Order: sequence, then structure tokens, then C-alpha cells
Amino acid sequence: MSTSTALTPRAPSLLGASVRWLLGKLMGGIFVLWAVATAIFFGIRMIPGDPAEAIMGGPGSQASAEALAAARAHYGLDQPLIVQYGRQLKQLALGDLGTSYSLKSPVVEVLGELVPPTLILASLALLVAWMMALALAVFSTRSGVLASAVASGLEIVSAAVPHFWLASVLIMVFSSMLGWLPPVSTNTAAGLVLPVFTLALPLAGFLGQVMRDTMMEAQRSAFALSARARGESETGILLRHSLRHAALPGISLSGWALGSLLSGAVVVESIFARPGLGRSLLSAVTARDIPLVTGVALLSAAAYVVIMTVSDIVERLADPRIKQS
Amino acid sequence: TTENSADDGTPVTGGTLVYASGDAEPSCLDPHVGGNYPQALVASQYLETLYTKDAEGKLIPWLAEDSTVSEDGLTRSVKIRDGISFTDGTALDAAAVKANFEHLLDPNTASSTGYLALGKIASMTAVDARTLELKLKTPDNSLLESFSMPWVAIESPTALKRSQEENCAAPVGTGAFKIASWKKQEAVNLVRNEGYVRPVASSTHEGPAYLDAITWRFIPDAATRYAALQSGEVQVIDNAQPDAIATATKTATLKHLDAPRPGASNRIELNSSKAPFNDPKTREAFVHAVNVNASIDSLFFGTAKRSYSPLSSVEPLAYSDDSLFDYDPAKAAELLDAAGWTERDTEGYRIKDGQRFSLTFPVSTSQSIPAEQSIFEQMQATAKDSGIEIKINLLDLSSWYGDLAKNNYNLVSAPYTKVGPSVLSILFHSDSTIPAPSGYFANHSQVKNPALDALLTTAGSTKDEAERKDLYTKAQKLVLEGYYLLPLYDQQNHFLYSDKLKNVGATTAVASPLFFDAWLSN
Amino acid sequence: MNEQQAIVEVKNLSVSFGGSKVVKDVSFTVRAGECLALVGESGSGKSVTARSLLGLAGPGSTVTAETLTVAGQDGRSLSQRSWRTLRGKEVGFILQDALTSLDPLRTVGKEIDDSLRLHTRASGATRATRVMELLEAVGLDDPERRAGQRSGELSGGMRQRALIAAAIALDPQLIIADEPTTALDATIAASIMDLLGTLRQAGSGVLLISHDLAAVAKVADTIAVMQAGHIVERGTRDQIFHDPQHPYTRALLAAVPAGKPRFVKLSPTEEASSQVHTRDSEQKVTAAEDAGGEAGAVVRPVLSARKLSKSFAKGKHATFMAIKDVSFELLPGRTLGVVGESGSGKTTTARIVLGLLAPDAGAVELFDEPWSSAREVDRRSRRSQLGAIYQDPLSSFDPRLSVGSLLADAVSFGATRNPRSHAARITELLQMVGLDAEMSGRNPATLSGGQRQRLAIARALAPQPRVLICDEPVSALDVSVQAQVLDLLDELQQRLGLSYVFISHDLSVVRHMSDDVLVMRAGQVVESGATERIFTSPRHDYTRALLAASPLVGTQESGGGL
Amino acid sequence: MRQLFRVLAAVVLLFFILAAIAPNLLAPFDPLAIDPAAAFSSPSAGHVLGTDESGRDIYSRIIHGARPSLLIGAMATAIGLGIALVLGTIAGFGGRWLDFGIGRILEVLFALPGLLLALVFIALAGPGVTTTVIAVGITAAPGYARIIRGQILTLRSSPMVEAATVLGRSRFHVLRVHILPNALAPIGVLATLGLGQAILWAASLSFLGLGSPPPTPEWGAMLSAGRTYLSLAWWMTFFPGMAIVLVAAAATVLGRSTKFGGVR
Ligand SMILES: Nc1ncnc2c1ncn2[C@@H]1O[C@H](COP(=O)(O)OP(=O)(O)OP(=O)(O)O)[C@@H](O)[C@H]1O
Ligand SMILES: Nc1ncnc2c1ncn2[C@@H]1O[C@H](COP(=O)(O)OP(=O)(O)OP(=O)(O)O)[C@@H](O)[C@H]1O
Ligand SMILES: [Mg+2]
Ligand SMILES: [Mg+2]
Repeated sequence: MSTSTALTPRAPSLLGASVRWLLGKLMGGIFVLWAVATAIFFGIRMIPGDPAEAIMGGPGSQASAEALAAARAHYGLDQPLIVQYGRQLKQLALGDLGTSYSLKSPVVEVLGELVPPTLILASLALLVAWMMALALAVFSTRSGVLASAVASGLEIVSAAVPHFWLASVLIMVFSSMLGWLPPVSTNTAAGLVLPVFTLALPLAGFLGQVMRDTMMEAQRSAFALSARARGESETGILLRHSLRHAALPGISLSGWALGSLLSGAVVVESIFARPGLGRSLLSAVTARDIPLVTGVALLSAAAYVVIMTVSDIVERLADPRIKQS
Repeated sequence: TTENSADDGTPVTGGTLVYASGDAEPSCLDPHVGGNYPQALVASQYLETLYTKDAEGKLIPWLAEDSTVSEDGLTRSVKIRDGISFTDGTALDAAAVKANFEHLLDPNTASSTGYLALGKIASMTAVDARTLELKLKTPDNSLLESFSMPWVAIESPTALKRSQEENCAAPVGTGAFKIASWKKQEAVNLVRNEGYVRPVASSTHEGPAYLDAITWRFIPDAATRYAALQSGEVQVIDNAQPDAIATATKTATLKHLDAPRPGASNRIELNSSKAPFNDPKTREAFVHAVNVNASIDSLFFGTAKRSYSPLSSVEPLAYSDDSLFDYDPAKAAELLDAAGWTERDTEGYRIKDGQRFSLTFPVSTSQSIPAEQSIFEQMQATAKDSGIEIKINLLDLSSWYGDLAKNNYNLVSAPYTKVGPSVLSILFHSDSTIPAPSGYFANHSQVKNPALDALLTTAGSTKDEAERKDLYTKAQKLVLEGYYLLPLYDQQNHFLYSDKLKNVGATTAVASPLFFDAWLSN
Repeated sequence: MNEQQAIVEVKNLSVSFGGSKVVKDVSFTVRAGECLALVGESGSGKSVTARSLLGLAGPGSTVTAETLTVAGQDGRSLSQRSWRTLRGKEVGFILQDALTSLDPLRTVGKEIDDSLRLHTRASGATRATRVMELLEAVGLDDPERRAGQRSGELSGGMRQRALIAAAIALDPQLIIADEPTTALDATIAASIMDLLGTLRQAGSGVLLISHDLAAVAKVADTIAVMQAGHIVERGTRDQIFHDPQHPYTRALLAAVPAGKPRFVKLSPTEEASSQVHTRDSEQKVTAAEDAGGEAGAVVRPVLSARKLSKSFAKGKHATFMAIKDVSFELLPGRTLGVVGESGSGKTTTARIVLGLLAPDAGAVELFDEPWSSAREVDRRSRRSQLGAIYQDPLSSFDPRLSVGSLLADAVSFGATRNPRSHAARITELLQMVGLDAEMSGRNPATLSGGQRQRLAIARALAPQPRVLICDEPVSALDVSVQAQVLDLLDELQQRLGLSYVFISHDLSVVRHMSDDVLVMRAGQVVESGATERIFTSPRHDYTRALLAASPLVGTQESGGGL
Repeated sequence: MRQLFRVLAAVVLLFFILAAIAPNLLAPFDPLAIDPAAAFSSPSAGHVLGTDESGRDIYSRIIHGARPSLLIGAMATAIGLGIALVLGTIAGFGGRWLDFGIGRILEVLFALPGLLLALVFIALAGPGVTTTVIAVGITAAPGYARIIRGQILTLRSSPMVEAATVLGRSRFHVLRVHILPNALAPIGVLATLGLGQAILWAASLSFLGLGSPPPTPEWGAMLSAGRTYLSLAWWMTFFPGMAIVLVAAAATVLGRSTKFGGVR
């Protein structure tokens, strides 16, 4: 048939295509980083407030005119904006994020300290959210209309809970009233429980809604019926078919989830007094600490690009229906 | 109420105290740089000052031994104590103190509080190893009080020679503790200074401190902080909320330390430089139109006392007059009518020449605790009955300073901590209306009164203690009766701590706690 | 195995969902080595009946029966567990939706392996070998590679074969095949039917389900005709085809276009249903005159395509020739049929003719004026001469618009969508295609498939076109509904003198509808000419293969005498 | 069961919409009237949901807060959708390069953490209701834009548009009559789903001290004000929180049910 003539040597072209695809992603990623850097550079400079003042110990500092001038000269803030911009780009291209105005130490170092705690928090939250969402989806597909309604209600309500409110309630119940979990411990596993749950619960509600829909759809699909006709048990169908399908939208939402986790981390890290990117982002904006804001923004943009690429790859591997485009 | 009971048992050495601060984490641990209260709090643990105040509020020498001033008040010599060394081994001497003052006065250091405190120094010489001689531009009778502030604390000159970045991360002092490490956004870790020799006179023991270490954590959220204290994860918290204090006092395992800050009282300043408050009648009317007492009663659960003075109740020279500030809407109405604000618009606000009586009130969310914001809201509600509109703008600190610099306010509440009545000059002298290059100025009510200026200048330079008191009293009367400010209560400085922590209560001159005598029972 | 042994015995089977009974007192038997075909229009209950045999009637169903014996087990009292041992092992089920019946996320090998894994204790290696055997048995090339692929990487025919492989993995006594050939090319469909025939010969009982009587003619021994949940007639193949008793069976047979000359009514009407309308010569002349020629003079084509070629990008560098050097002419009042297997370029040609796609080479002329080379702006005013009908009419309607609004839009040339402004013309159009004027307010989504296609025709007719391009206009329809639509197209052509390009992969439909035929393969025209010539003496091998594969097309004997 | 959810959700939303339109009908007290003597009263017959730190009636404040809160939610969603519509339309219909450009812009907006966008914007424009609305709106816009663009692209290559072209309709006509109205169909759903999210976002900004200025009884502001007194007066934060959760959940239920029920 005509298909056999269309068969060309597959392997090399496929490899070439993947490399091209990855290269494209890389270029796209670099563009995103450049644009983010540019947006932050001009955006922050439009905010009222003198960066030199931020350098000299923040607003309200009674720095003398000479001190301010010295700071401006030292950080090159006395030059035309476009020159500053060019220099910043050059520095960034060389991997130099500059020195934080408020913390007085290199941004790279600051980020190096802040990334691990946020990464741990966010990835655990994502994991827990996934587990909760899947558990709820499985539970509700297995146990009838009423259970499904309860699960759906739970999901919708958890997705509608503000982080900071949830955090407060959790602290009140589990730390103040029951005394089971510490509210602020940064070094113990127990200290992670409350912050992780605060971040995970709303996300789980959101993921759960999507996953459960897909799972229900898979349960009703022709291939599930086909498997039943082959003698597959309901558990088998769930494990071998539906769960995979339910996982797909979760994967494609992970980029979005990351963004929501970082925004949530601002609140959670403030309340649970955890060091991390979210909290420093907040204080950096307040302090007009341009290098640090740029650093955090670039880092999260890079993380976003990477996560999107990875989830793309995973999705492609998991789902052959997505053709390279 | 300061609990300082002697029957706490025999002190035990050892243990790590975890302190949770609600203040913003300093960006620099050296209080010379910038100079705000959070820095003073933590720096009091590892830095010491030339002078300090004892439990009765009397100024006593600490790292200094003695000090004399010349007859014309223009030369001050300070005798430095012998046998003390910094934790890096450098010895404390006159040259070291000089190096510190030079550091403070160097524009590159960007000191604000310390710089102002030493502003009258013209030159200095280390006469010998233990004597430092200061030449002043004008006489300054508040210099020793200034020396008692942590922002003018003495650091190792060797350490000061390092880059600012390094010095900010780990300043070196003579205190009972020293900095071991600083994990940003998490904690400053302090360990005991084993070679510590010179505690304040009122201390109960000598030698090194009992505690092995202090973990100085930053927990900005009040509820979390209190929960951490409840769960035993931390032993001391500061910036305790009024309701938490009220609950804690009923809890056997929690104790309360109230240590009002010196300097100015917590107050609202009325910007007299622009309409409508350029008319004294309107200022007076405003003061009578708001009911501060009712708010304090309900919001502070008895933890704060109403103030009627520009100065903190711990300032011996504070003058109050409670007759000026009663809630009296009838009187307010009378005054407003007299000032020409007779008509009302559809929303019930008074108008004059088509202008609404509207007051802009920028509030910094990081400087005003929630209870204080609630007071402002309640003022807003009561003022409305008198036809006065208050617009509260919640702002982050930078934007708040921005509004002040742009003179975009009618009301403002800004704390100012300084030891001694000389804070009045900072707050009310017309010189203080001239903004620093950064736009900042301290005279928010923008009083420009030559008579007041003269009073303040003379009060600051006189050698006669009685005259000083009299002049400062007159100055305070002037600003109070001119309704330039609405005093609220003392600057809040409430600490809650676990009853496992014994012998708490010692504070510095600026009411930051000292843990030299404290110990943890198990 | 005993020829007479009954594998399935069903007596008075009824199935209802909620309150509605969709299968009513159905009885039948399937014996070893026998093929029973269940035929009937869509929704008559065929699939539900089949699913009931496996205890999979569906959630919310109530199944009752006097007898329901499957492979020796009483299906009325089986536990879920026992059902599971029956499924896959004793009964192989090939589901109706071949394209979606394989899990798109799992490899074909895994899916086929499932039955083996569930019902045998064979080791992984043994099972893997068996999977290869099976893939080979169903005629898939390169089984190793296929086993590792997922359904998305396979064509429809391959998927259907993989499904069959899964169903026959354990040599079940009974194979249920629900519409195994819908949406497949004639050639592929034929080979699948052959495969089922082989299995039957090997001793399995086969229950074959289809809505197309003609399609089952080759394999079935016995045929049961279902209508609205009842079996209305049952008999051997010969009985059903030559001596149908029930009117419904007769209608079903009449609806089969195979072997019926042009303009023979396919659907029963009050006028004699088998009356042959010869071409109205008067009208033909009119049409020819309209096209600009005098009677007797050379008739100019309304539409002509010269050497059309089109290629598409395939990946970054490769291109793919979808059509190459396609030429044809369409004469006024006549129908040009286009046939060819899937992917042969029929739709691509249609889209070029419609001016939706620009050809890489070649040109289309409409009424002797350049068409494909004209600018869209200039074409717009001439577009009313050319209409189109698609396979899926619903998706070509704006979902927000009601029937009336759709027609108003077409009638007013886009000026308004208010049905009241052109009420008379809309009613006329609806009547013309046999729809009730009352339907004006309905949403097309609520119409049946046949009604939707009528609406599509009405809309295409609204601007009074002279040429209609019909791309698979009846492929999605039931035989009986298809018959009505084909009749309608015939009638309109005679009344209005329209010219059609009629695309279909169904040869019998094309033969019934067309004056001339174009046979396409892999983007090229392999043969063209007058319909009768092509069907009676095909010149190209491919045409011959196509004809051989199509049920009943070449054989006049089964349908002609009806 | 779904039906029951839907009815409940509709009742909840209608109640709060009524509260937003005519708060005085439902609220027994002036939401701004302080009474320090009655501060921190727990829920009772007089004050069904208790009072706050200034002695204001929480129930009345929640009722009066419906207007600013829903308005913030609705306006922010509207702004987000407005931006998205413009971007999405240009991207979906403006040719390859425009599509590419806007696609990149959207990607950049996505890569920036939403809160950073909001914070920078608030720092630029100064806090206030309007700023909150715009900040939340621009944060939500890229998500909407992506959906709308996808919708337009799908529609543009749909058989429906092909059919219109065959009937001789111009590009502009097709955009105006067929594409935009159909692309807008899911916007109702997006808007309902977005409403809840926008209210949540506004609440987060209030928590950071950058929300509506006092004494507006906006729910987020009440929530974060009440949080301080959580251990003393749980009702101060519990009930405003309930209002937010109820509205957000109800909007989600309604949005989702139309998504799966109505449009095909
Ligand atoms: N799970 C179900 N729930 C409710 N009704 C159903 C269900 N399955 C089938 N039906 C209904 O039962 C009737 C018969 O459906 P069935 O699928 O058996 O028809 P069919 O003859 O196979 O038609 P087709 O040729 O279109 O496949 C239809 O009216 C259908 O709507
Ligand atoms: N826009 C396009 N881009 C790339 N390839 C296309 C495009 N349109 C059609 N093709 C390819 O061109 C070939 C011919 O397609 P076309 O749709 O014309 O076939 P067809 O004969 O109508 O088939 P079917 O009977 O399945 O409808 C197919 O291989 C198809 O994949
Ligand atoms: Mg069927
Ligand atoms: Mg086609």
C-alpha cells in the first residue's frame, strides 16, 4: 500500500527533528528571558523611588547628597537609561545578576540560598496535590454518584480557599489548639507539613477537577469498554487505562501550577516564616531592589521555560496523539 | 509590668534561646548603617554602648568610664574603660571609639540615626589610649544620651576596616553574645562570648552569659509568631499583639514584658503647611472630633495607656496636658463653623469654597500594627460625624516615604525613637522641615516657629538641668497647644516569653531586651 | 466440533434504559461455524443486544430474558467474576468504534496481550510470541514494530485489525463484530470481511452487526433484520435477499443504490417506487442552452480543471504531493462522480475547485472564466454560482444560528440573519428539500442526520448556484436516509438543471448518481469516462481491484430484480 | 446531584448579587458604624455573625462588601478578558507574524509570576480599588488570551468558516459574524470561572496590605484584618472567608456546568 512507499529511514530524521525542536525551545526560552529582563528593567524604573536611596539603606534613609551620588556612580545609575540597559544585558548575558541593593551580596548567592527551600516547598506541594487529586479522582470514580458529588464539592471548595486564610486556620487548629505541628520550623520534616498542605490543597482542588473529568471520560470511553469485553476488571481499567489519561492534563497544567505555586509561596513563606524566593520577591519589590527583583523574575521565568519544555516532552512521550508541530 | 522575680531558682548554664522578631529583617546587622529599631533590637545582643540607662532610667556609663564637658560646652572628653576587648581580640580604646565615630560620620556608611546623633561633633582626637576629646560645633547636652543608643554602639575598628558587605553580615562588638552566622530570611545565630567581662551595673552576675546561644528568628506574621510561642518552638516574641498579650497574661506558662521606647510618643502629626490644617482652628477641631480613648480601650485590652505628651512616658522631661485632647464633637463643630467650614455636601462632609474638608492619611502597613490601623479606621468613622473626611491610604514603606516627600498628606503617624528630650528638636525644629537629599524630613507637622526653634536650640545646649527642663516643657506646651500633633500612646514594645525563660527584664536605653542574665530552665 | 452446537441462545431478550425499552423480545441462536448478521438502521438496538451477551449492556440498563445462554453459561445469573472469565476467553468482542477502541496511550502489543495476561498463566515470553502470531494472522506487516506502536500511529484499517487480533487471541467460540467495516475503504473492508470468513471456517460462531444489508451479503449465513428494538424478519441470506417478507426489509433493500440505474427512486414514495425516470430531454436542452451553446452545438463545460497539482509541507523539508495533474470537465446538468480510496486527494481537489485552496499548478475555470487564478475579491461576486455540501453538515453551520437564520444569511448574501426578512424564500427552500417550514426556529444540532443534510442542501441552493460540489454528502448517513438524500439530489438536478461534482468512496453510490466517473489513486486520476463504461469494462487495474472489493457493485444479480 | 449543586450555586450567587445591588435590603446595620464598646462580640441574636474590632456588624459588612468584592472580581475579569480579546483576536486573525509576536508576548507574560506583575503594577500606580482591579486583570489576561486565541484559530479553520467563504463572505464579515461571536461563547464560562479566581487574587493582595483602602468592607480586606484576631475572634475571619469561598465555588460550579452542558 501507499504507506510502505512513504517509509523513509526513520531514526536520523526523527533525531534531527528532536534536536531542531529542542533548539527551537532553547531560542524561545532565551527570548523569554530577554523580554522578562527588559520588562523588569523598565517596569521597575517607572516606579517612583530613587534606586540610589534603596542602595543607601532603603527609603527614609537620610543619606547625604554625596553618598547618594557616590552610590549612583558606583552602580552606574548616573548614566543614560539606555546605556544602563545595555550594560545590564551584557552582564546578564555573562551570567552576572549583579549585587542586591538591600542585601548587599551578589544576587546569584542570594538566589542560591533561597532556591532550595522554595524548591522543596513547591515540589512537595505539587507532589501532595497530585496525590490528593488522584486519590480523590479514583475514590469518586469507584464509589458512585454520591461519593462523586462529595468529591466534586471538596475539589471546588478547596480550589476556592485563599492561601493565607487556609494557613491561618491550619496554624490555629494544628499548632495552637492541638499542638501537633510546629508553625514555623524550617529544619524539620514536621515543619514542612503545614506550609506544604497550605499550598497543595487549593492546587489539588484545581487539578482534581480536571483529572476527575478526564478519568470519568476514560471510564466511559470505547477503549475501556473494549478492555472490559476482554475480561479486564474495574481495578485493572482504572490502573492500566484511566489513571494515565487522568495524569495527562495534570502534566500539561504543571507549568501553570508552578506559577501559582510561586505566587502562593509569597503568602505561605511570609506566614510560616520560611526563607524562600516568594518572600524575598515581596521584600525586594518593596525595597525597590532592582537586581534582586530581576534575579527572581529571571529565575522563575527560566524555571517556567524549563518546566514547560519538560512537561511538553513528558506529554509527547506519554501521548503519541500530540504530533510534532 | 516587668517581671523580674528573684525566686526563679538557681541559674542554669546552657541552652539555646529562640527569639522571634516580628520586625523586618535588617538588611545590615551593623546599626551604624541606616539605623532603625530592628537593627537596635538584635545589635543590643552583640554590641554595647558607651553609656546606658539603669532600671530607674538614670544614665550610667558602660563602655565609657566617665565624661566631662568644658565650661563653654564645646569640648567633651570621654574616658574609655580599660580591660575590655572586642570578640575579635582587638582592644577597646579611645582610638577604637574614634574610628567608630568616624565610621558613623562617613557619608559612605549611610548612617541616618547615628549620624544625626553625632551631628554636632566638629572634630575629635584620641588624647591618650583611654581619652577621647570631642570638639563640638555647638553645645550639645544630649550627647551622652545619644551615646546610649545602639545606633552609636562601639564596634571593633579592625572589623570596621572590612568591606561594608562583610561588616553588615557580622559586625564585631564587645557584647555578651557574638554573631556565629546569619541565614537570610531565617535567623541570625548568636553564640555566647566566653570572654565577656563588663555587664551593666544592674546585672545579677558577672562573667559570661548563661545561655549558650540565641537564635534570632524573623517571623513577620503576628499570629504565626504567637503560635510559635504557644507551641514552645520559640521562647520570646516581640511586637506582641494586644489581644495576644491579653490572652497570654491569663496563661500561666507565658509572661509579658512591657518596655516602652524612649523618645517620641506614638502620635499623629497634623501637617500645618497646607490647607486645611494651616488654620489652627481646624487642627483643634480635628483633635476634638475623634474619639481616641474609646478606641484604645477596646483595641488594646489595657496594654496601652493614652498619652497626652509628645514624649514617651519613660522620658523624665515629658510634659502632658490631658485637658487639650478630649473628644468633644460640639466644640469641634463650633470651631469648624468659626473657621468657615459651615456648609455640608451631599455625603455630609463639611465644605468651604467648594472644597471638602478632606484629610489624606498615608499609612505604612509595615510600621503600623493592625490595632493601630483599627484606631485610624475608628477615627475615620467618628470624624465623619463631624463632617470630616479621612482618606486612609495603605502603602508599602517606599510609597509611604514617597508621599511624605511629596507633601501629599494631612495626617501621618511616624514613630521616632531616640534617647532623651532632644528628639523634640528633630521632630519640631524648623530645620527638620528641610528634606535630606533623599527627600526625608522628620518634622512632619511642619511647624515653623522661630520662638519654638529658639526654645529647642537653647534647651539643647544649656548646661543647667533645671533650665533644660523648663525650656523643654515650654516647647512641649507650644506644640501641644498649637495642636500640631495628636498623642496616642507610648511606642509599643511588648515582649511575650515562655516561663521556662528566667530572669528576663533587663533592657538597653532604647528598651531593647538584654539576655545576659537570662537562663533557660528545663 | 458439532455443527449444530449453539454457542449463543437468546430467547425474548429485552433491554431497557430507565423507562425506555430499546431491545424488545429478541430471540436468536448462533451456532459454531455459523455467521449470523444483525442488520437494521441506526438506533435499532443492534449494539445493545450484542453488549448484553457479555453483560455489558451499559450503566443503568435492565436486561431480562427467558434464555440467555452464552458459551454454556446462563448469563442471567452470572457473577461479575464469572462474566470476566467469559469475556475475552469464550467470546471475542470487536467494538463498533474501531478508531477509539484502543487506548491511545498504550501500545497495541499491550492491548492484545491483555486477554492473554488475564486468562492464561503463560509466561511473558510466550505471550509475546503469541502476540506476534496474532498480528501476523490478521495481516499486519512488520508485527514487531506494530506491537510497539500506539493506536495514533496506525491507520484505521490497522487499528481494526489490531482489535480483531485482540478479540481472537484465545480462539473464542464466539466472535461479535459490531460494524467492523464502517469508515474503512472498500478494499480494506473487503479484506476484513474475508478475515471474519476465515475465522468462521475455523469453527467460531460469528455475530456480525451492520446497518448495511449489502455489506453483509458475502459472509452471513443467516440474517436477522432489526427495527426499533424488534427482530422483524429472520432468514437465510437467500430468503432475505430474494424473498423479503417484511416491508421494512424491502425498504432496506430498495435503499441500496447498488445496481440501480440513474434516477431510480431509492426510497419508497407514493409514486411507484421502482418507476424509472428517463432523462427529461427538454430540460437537458435547456441546461445546455443556459451554458451558452445552441442546441446541437458543442456544449461548453460549466467547470473545467486543467492539470491541477497541489503539495503540502510534510515536516520541515519534505513535501507531499496530495494531487498531481488532475484534469476534468463538468458539463451542464450532468454529474461527475469522483471515487478513490481514502487519502487519494478527492477532498483536496474539491477544495481547489471551491477556491479554498490555491493549486500549485494548473487552473480551474468556471463558466469559461478563470476561477482558481482570480483574486478572492473578484471571485466573491461569482461565488453564488458554486455551492458545496459536506460530509458533516453540522460543523459547517454556525452553532449560534437557527435553521431560519442560517437560510436568511444565505438568501440575503450575508446581509441579515433575521429569518423574518426573507420568510417566503426560506419556506420555499425548506419545502424544496422536503423539510417542514416549522423547522425554521430549531437549532440544527437538534435535527437528525438526514434533516441536517437536507438543510445543508437548502442552504447551498439559496444563492441559486448552477454547480454543486458534494464531498461525501451521504457517507455519514444510514442506508435508508442516504436513499432519501440521493433521491433529493436527483430530483433537484432535474428540476433546476444543476451540475454536480459528486465525491464518494462508495462505488455503488457513485455509480447510481453519476454520468461520468473519475477514479483517483494517490493523487492522480487513473481512469475517467462514462459511468457505465468504467463499471462494466474498467481499463485500469486499480479500478478493477476497487470494483472487486465493493460488495454488490459488479453483481447485478442480487438487487436488480427488486 | 449536579443539578442540586447548580441550583445551590445559583442561589448563592443570586443572594450576593442582590446584596451587591441593594445591600440595605439585607443588612440590618450600617457597615461603617463603629461601636468600640461592642467590639469582638461573638455571634449572637443581635449580631448574627458577631462584630469586629471596631464593633461593626460582620454580617452587615459582608452584605455591603458584596458590591466592592463582586465588582473587583467582575471588573478585573472584564479587564482581563478585554485585553485577552484584543490580543487573541489580533493573534488569531492578524496573520502569521502578528500571531507569532503576540504568542511570544503571552509567553513572556506567562513566564512572569502573576504576583510580581501585580506588585509592580501596584507600586507603579499606588494601591486602591482601581489599581487592584487592573492588577488582577492584567494578571489574568494571558490565560484568557491563550484560550481565546486557540478558540479563534480553531474557528478560523473550521468547516463553518469554509462554508461561509464558499458562500462568498469576506474575511471581515466572517470574523465579525461567525468567528468573534462563537469565540465569545466560552467567555461567559471563563468569566464565571475567573470571577472566583479574581476575588481570591484581590484577597491575596489585601493580605499583603495592598488591597482596598479602609473602611471599605471588601471581603479580602475583612479577611486579612480579621486574621490578626483569629484566636480571639474566629468569626471575624471565618465568615468573610466563607463568603469568598462560597462565591468562588458557586461561580466555578456554574461556569463548569455551562461548559459541559450548554455549548457544544
Ligand atoms: N448506555 C445507554 N444509555 C441509554 N440509552 C442507550 C445506551 N446505549 C444505547 N442506548 C439507546 O439504545 C438504543 C439502541 O442503541 P444501539 O447502540 O444498540 O443502536 P444500534 O442499532 O447499534 O445503532 P448504530 O447503527 O447507530 O450503531 C438507542 O436509542 C440508544 O440511544
Ligand atoms: N492541509 C493539508 N496539509 C497537509 N496535508 C494535507 C492537507 N490536506 C490534505 N492533506 C493530505 O493530502 C492527502 C489527500 O487528502 P484528501 O483529504 O484530499 O483525501 P481524500 O481523498 O478526500 O480522502 P478521504 O476519503 O479520507 O476523505 C492526504 O494524504 C492528506 O493527508
Ligand atoms: Mg451500534
Ligand atoms: Mg475527503
